[in-house]
Amino acid sequence: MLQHGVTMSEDGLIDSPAVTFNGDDWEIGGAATEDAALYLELDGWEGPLDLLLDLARRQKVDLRKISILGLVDQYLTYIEQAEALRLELAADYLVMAAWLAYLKSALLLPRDEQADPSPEELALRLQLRLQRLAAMRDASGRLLGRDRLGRDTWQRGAPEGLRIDRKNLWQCDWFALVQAYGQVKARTQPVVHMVRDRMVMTLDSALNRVSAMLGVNLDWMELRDFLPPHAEPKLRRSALASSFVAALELARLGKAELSQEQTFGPLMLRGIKA
Amino acid sequence: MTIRQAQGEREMPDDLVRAVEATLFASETPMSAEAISVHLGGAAVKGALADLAAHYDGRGIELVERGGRWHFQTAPDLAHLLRREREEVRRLSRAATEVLAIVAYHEPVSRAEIESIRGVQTAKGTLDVLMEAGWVRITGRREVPGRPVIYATTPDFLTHFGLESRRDLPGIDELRAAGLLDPVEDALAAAMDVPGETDEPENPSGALESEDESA
Amino acid sequence: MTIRQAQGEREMPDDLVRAVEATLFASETPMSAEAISVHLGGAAVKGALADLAAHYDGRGIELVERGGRWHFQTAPDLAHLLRREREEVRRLSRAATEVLAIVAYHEPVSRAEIESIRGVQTAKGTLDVLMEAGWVRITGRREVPGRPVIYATTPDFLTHFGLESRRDLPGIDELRAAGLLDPVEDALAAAMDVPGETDEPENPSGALESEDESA
Repeated sequence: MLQHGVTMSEDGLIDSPAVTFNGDDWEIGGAATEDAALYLELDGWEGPLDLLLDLARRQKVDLRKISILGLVDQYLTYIEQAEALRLELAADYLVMAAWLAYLKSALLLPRDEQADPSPEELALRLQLRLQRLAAMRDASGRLLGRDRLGRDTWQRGAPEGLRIDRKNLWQCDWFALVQAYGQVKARTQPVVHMVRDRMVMTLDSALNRVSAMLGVNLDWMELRDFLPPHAEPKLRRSALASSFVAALELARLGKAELSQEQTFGPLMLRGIKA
Repeated sequence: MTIRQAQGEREMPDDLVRAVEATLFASETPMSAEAISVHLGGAAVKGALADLAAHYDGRGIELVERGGRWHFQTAPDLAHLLRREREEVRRLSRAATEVLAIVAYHEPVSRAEIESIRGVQTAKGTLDVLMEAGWVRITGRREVPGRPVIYATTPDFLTHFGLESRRDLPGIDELRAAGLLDPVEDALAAAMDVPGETDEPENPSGALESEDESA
Repeated sequence: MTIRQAQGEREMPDDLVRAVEATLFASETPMSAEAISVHLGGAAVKGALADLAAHYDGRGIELVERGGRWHFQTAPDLAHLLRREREEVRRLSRAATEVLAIVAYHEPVSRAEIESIRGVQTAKGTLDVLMEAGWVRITGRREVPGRPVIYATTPDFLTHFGLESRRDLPGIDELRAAGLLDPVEDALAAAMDVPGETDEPENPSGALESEDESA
């Protein structure tokens, strides 16, 4: 019954990661790797170790003095009964049964020097695991038996609760206030639009200047020569525009002639004797 | 019913008092003496309630009767512990400062009037902030169609800004003398040595209203 | 039946004690001394907590510390009076109870370690139930191949089960002394008096490796 094809820890207990089953001669309820299959409880036991622990406790001796052989027999008997009743056994119960059968035979046979680990060590390992499971089972019982909040003790039924409200402490000073008002007023004053210091030559002054210069010189002159010679560029642009308009005006009045030989070429201007 | 006597000098409550104490503590609602009694299997609880009320008198918790029903509550003088306020210092935004200034100079003033003076729409939240700060309050309604709410400053406003009265606010002439009435564009241009272009305030049509500053 | 002490002899709590009492009384959750201190503007509260715990000892309400956090609760011996309508505790399956105990006594512990103790696979849902209850949380990963997640209990676990700290876990000292919290491999090595082979925890193929080690 020994199954070497089965991956399992040396004490036959299922370790994580999940045991994989190669043997297909075992009837397993559902897929072997499903938790559900491993959870199939056998009359309320959670897995073979749990069943073993229960059987061990029926021996009513300290787990440290448990008879492993006796335990193995009880377990195997139990499994046989279950099979006789055609109960569908979860795979891990069968794995355990196989392993225990092996352990039993090893323990009964004359000591084989080669066996490593020895059957005694395997038995001890099983015993240690049972002790640990038993310890946790007892501990969980004692834990659940404590005075539990909501079952044995209660917190206040209707606590007022503590709340921390954030409160803003606004800051602003006198200067910021006054300055803000000044800016509002300044921004929204009905705008008397003062054009400050704009470098311009008015049409009137250009008319005066151009007609005065035409009176002195009767030769063709380029319009640019009528501009103030040392003016800033901004003023020059303004003067050029004003002088051009002045030249057109003087030509309209018959006081000047205009000549331009090519597009964008120099605009020539000459006075006409009245 | 066993009476636990004092270990040492402490007054030790008897089991009934303890039971009443625990029952009221755990209850989600105030309980009448009758209800407590029923809960405790018919015991007479009035004496225990009186004992407990006396015991808790002066502690951080007290046992009170309201309309015939008893409950524990935090002592009223410690109620401030239940709702603590954490203060955070925050600077007033530029918009809020402007609105505050307008209220101060023109009060009482409606929101529409504030907006026309600022030349910018004023978010409701801005006035809320000023009211939260305790500097502005609603003083009534203007008797015009729509009866708009009108705002004014509070005594806290004067205190915070160190003013005896609103008359202490500098007048328009003083503002001008201080250069505070120079158009922002000019001030900016002067500062940056860039002629001309600056960002106009959002509302180009706002400039008109400032004439009616009759306040 | 009533013990009415003379008013003059009553111990009267000072303001700090009253404030701590009121704060814990009003709080919806257990509070650490630090949290109480912060709430009360930085006062040193340890002394007040000790005073209060002593004052309430033996009353129907008690002040307890659980995992460093304090709360008031009804005295456990009054459970039978209060239980009636209020069973608020969720029922744990046997598997969940066992897993919880293993986490509590062995923490931090991986799922594989839990399973090796129980000898069965642990359904994912079992740990989820414990985490949803707020009693177990993931604390990190073990720095071994696969970096498995490791689990530990929470302060709420201590609060729920009435434990001041994990040291109060029932029987933990005895279990530790008996080596029952040590891995099987360690115990095996100790029992067989074979030093040095304790480094391979739960290795399914351990028998093979021990041969290799001689190489």
